[in-house]
Amino acid sequence: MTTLNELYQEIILDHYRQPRGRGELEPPKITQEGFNPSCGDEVILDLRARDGRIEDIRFRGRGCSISQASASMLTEAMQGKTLDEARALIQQVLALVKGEAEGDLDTLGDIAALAGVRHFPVRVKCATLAWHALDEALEQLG
Amino acid sequence: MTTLNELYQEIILDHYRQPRGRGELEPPKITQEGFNPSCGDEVILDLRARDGRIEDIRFRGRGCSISQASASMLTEAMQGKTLDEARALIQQVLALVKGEAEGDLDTLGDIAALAGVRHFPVRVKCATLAWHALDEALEQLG
Amino acid sequence: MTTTFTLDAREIRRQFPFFQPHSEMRSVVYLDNAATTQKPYAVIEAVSNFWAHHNANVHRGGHGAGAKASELYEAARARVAQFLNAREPAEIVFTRGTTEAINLVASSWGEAFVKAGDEIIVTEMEHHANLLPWMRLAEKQGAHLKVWRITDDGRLNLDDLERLLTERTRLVAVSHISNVLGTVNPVAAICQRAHAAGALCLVDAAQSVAHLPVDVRATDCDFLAFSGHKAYGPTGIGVLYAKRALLEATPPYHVGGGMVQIVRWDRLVWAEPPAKFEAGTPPIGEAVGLHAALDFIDAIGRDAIERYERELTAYALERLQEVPDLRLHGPIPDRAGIFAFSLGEIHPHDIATVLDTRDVAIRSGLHCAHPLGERLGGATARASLAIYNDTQHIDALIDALHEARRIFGRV
Amino acid sequence: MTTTFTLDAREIRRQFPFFQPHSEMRSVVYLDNAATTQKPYAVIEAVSNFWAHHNANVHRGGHGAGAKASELYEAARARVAQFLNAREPAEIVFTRGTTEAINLVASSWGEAFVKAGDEIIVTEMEHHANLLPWMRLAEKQGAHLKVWRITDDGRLNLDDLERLLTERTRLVAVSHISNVLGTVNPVAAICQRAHAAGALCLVDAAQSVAHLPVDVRATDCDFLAFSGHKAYGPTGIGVLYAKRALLEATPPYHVGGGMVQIVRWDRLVWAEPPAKFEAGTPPIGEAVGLHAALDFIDAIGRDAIERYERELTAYALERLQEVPDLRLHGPIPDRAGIFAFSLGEIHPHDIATVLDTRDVAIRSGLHCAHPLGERLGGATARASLAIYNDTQHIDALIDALHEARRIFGRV
Ligand SMILES: Cc1ncc(COP(=O)(O)O)c(C=O)c1O
Ligand SMILES: Cc1ncc(COP(=O)(O)O)c(C=O)c1O
Repeated sequence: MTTLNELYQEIILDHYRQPRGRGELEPPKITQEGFNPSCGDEVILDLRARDGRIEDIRFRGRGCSISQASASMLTEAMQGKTLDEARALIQQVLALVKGEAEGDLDTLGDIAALAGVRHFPVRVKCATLAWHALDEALEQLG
Repeated sequence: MTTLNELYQEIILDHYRQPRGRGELEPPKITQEGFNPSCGDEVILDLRARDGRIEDIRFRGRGCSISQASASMLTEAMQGKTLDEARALIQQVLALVKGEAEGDLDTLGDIAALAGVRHFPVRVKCATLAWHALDEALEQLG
Repeated sequence: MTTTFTLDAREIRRQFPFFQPHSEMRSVVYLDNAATTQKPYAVIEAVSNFWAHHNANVHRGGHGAGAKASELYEAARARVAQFLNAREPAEIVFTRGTTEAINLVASSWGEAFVKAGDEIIVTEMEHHANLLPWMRLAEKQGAHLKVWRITDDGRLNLDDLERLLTERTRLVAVSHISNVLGTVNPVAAICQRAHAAGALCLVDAAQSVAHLPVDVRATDCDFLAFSGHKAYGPTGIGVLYAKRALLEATPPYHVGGGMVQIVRWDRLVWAEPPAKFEAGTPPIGEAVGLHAALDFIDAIGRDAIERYERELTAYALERLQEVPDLRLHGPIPDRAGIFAFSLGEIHPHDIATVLDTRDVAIRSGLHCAHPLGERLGGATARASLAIYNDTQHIDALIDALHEARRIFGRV
Repeated sequence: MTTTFTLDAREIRRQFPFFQPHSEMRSVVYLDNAATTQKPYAVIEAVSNFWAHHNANVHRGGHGAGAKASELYEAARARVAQFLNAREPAEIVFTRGTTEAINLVASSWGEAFVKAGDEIIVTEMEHHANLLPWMRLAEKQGAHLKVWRITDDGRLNLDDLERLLTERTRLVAVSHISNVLGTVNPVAAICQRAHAAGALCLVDAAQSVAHLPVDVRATDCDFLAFSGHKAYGPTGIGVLYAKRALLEATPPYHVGGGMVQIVRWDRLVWAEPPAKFEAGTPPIGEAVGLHAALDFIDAIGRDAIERYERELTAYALERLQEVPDLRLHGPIPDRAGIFAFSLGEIHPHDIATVLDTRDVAIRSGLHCAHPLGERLGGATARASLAIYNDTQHIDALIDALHEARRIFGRV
């Protein structure tokens, strides 16, 4: 597999073409924007939490295949997660795209495809945009 | 003659130790200050002109041997000169210290000793301080 | 396609370590020249040589080494003055780059001369460097920022300028060449209209000095700024040209050593320009490098550079138009060698990454010109030329664009 | 005289082209290190190597070369943070030098946080770089500049500071080492007193970073500034350290590309620090050079440097005191290796020239500290040490001073 094919795996392009979790939530919700000024990538997360769990999560935005596919995967993976599970997953993904991943990738499902980003330092910001935004949103939840 | 002896010729040290033309004039007069901020050299010229001639000229100030000797020589040389002669002499001296002198140095008298400065680029400003000040003073005379 | 070229870029590349067989970069097709150019040996060696053999601080006399460093620094200033056809070296102020030069003007000249209710005109195509300083100044002073919109093909219309200019207009700020659209703006005509209305004109020449002759007297601009690193020189140095009388009237910017004559607790007397605007130890080694860079440019000749880059631009335009779904921004065909484009629905970031894996270096994003980016519909991919590029580089770009279309075919 | 030295300066000199047999400068006894230091091969080569092999612009992604340049640039920032023992790289802002760093603080922090009636304390020994920005700020804001006078032996007395500090004091600006007197100021104690009074403290470390360990956390200073070129690095780069919270609260300085997140005609959102303070293309090659310079320093070790320079200073003090009519300014014996002196009635400019003809490079004048110069009675001659100097250099200085006395004997 060339590094380019590893970056643009079919599963990534699929999430890019047919994003899951695209949309907005009705209030009550937490909204968090992620923005990459140099390229204009934008991800806006809408999040509703209840009883220490993510009840629903959606994203809007525009940007490259990596940032949008990554946001799509995030919404899919986060549905129903406890806040602690969510935080742990964020850390796992951040490590993954920087090539510092340890442990079992199989549990990650589609998200494991983001590992291809590790060969492309300039794209790490794209892949992590949504995840950093979620991290900030969770901080609002305390 | 080493370049150092050429710079610090006996005649220069003599003007430094026993400056001619040191002092102030009573008004009416033109006063012009010359100042070198990096080393603190200072020359203040007092000048009285009448009928297109320099009637009297004095200097005050403090600074290195070159700047003070040069001012001393200036006052000596300028007494009684017409304004045109003064301007011509200024140009001749500026050329001399930059090593661009042409023609007969003998007519310059003591001033010819300033030629030693041409080997010391960092000292050219010292040697020309009084002469630039006089140049500006003459501009005030129109 | 048969184009004849008036210059052999391979010859030029020999002068650059970047393109040598032993270089880690030798295989890179470098088309990001609007961001920064590569550096010829002559520049790198001039700087190394300065550090090794002539290094000293300037202006604060005492010893021969210091005198030599001062001489080299002032020779660089004189060289820039000659390069721009300024009246005298004192019209040249060394800064860190274009950004600092324009900040200097907006802060020091602007806060002294732009009052509440006054107007400043900027164009819609400006880089942030020639935009944010004016936005901030307008807000600080209560002045109005008026935006000179571009036409749909990315040009400026002089009639629009006439409608914007009023007796309250203090300054028109315009780039000579747009860093996105490649538009070459008619700066002499703009200065003339500005002057007729009693306004000054600042030209951002960051994208032009290395690519065509720039003559501040013929243009009659009041201020002009450029960066060394976009003109084959080092980072850390740029130039502000300003008419002497303006420099005299403008208060200092940074304050500190070297820009002051007398400092007493109760009294300050500034030095004369340009020293007045160069507080602290200046970029000495960088000035020496810039000097060498200007020598490099003039050794080829700015007319020759302009001609060759025009030929290569024509070739690039033709080949880019072959790529299906490629939408090129900016005027055609009359433009400089900067090509911002989009490719179907493929995001520019993805284009750049595909190209990068094929060793074609371009840039993607908003190119520090967000308002223009909004107007163009978001991020774009951008390829930009310099004197060492040739048709092979364009061909590699085109091949890689086809590859991107293959990968993202179904997007 | 028998002194034992803990370091062999000849070994160090081998690392500098300036001191090599083929150098045009080889015979120069360079004692003007407070103005600027010479550059080791490692620094010159790191910079050349960057230009030749890694040159690209930073931060504005798109290709691998740009990613590499960004990596090197941020690695330099991390290295500076570690060198100063900052909490994180984001506390390090790259500037052109000390002067720009202090101007940044005075303009951006100062105009936001210093109000009419507030007070700023500067010491009488400050360099213009740490004086003029505060004079200007005080005038602009209607604040009061209070001068912390020095003692007759060139020290600062902490009790005097206590008397100056009030609840209106916003900042104390002080140099770590005086560039004229060689005084090493007790900056940690000064910061502590300032903080106790509710004021901040800025340390001008231009003369200290290359000569003794500087630790911003141990000192607990709020701002600290230094220049690369006085620490074996290139010109065109300097550092502002500031506590994170201060950088966040402080408005931007230069505005332009790279320091902004969102630019709409009606809305600006700044980037986070340190990017917020680094508008435009930064000094990239220079940052790489500074990184190498800090590596050079730490390879010798700052404790070892401090110790050796203290030994050499002791030797120099002893030998200077042998010269009849020599009057040394500043504290004795506890001081750094910077020696400002006068010699009978011989003007410092004349001293420097005599020394220059004997290839001893020192400086004469007011050393960009005019108020201090007035206090000392005018211009002085100044010799200043670095790690490559040794007793031979001091001996050459002393011989040349005797020569100056012979020439000007009867003055
Ligand atoms: C104590 C001190 N502060 C500030 C400066 C200014 O440094 P720079 O000229 O590199 O900005 C100097 C050097 O001249 C200095 O000695
Ligand atoms: C048109 C234009 N103006 C200004 C700049 C800013 O130049 P610098 O980053 O060298 O200050 C650039 C380059 O980025 C530019 O393209």
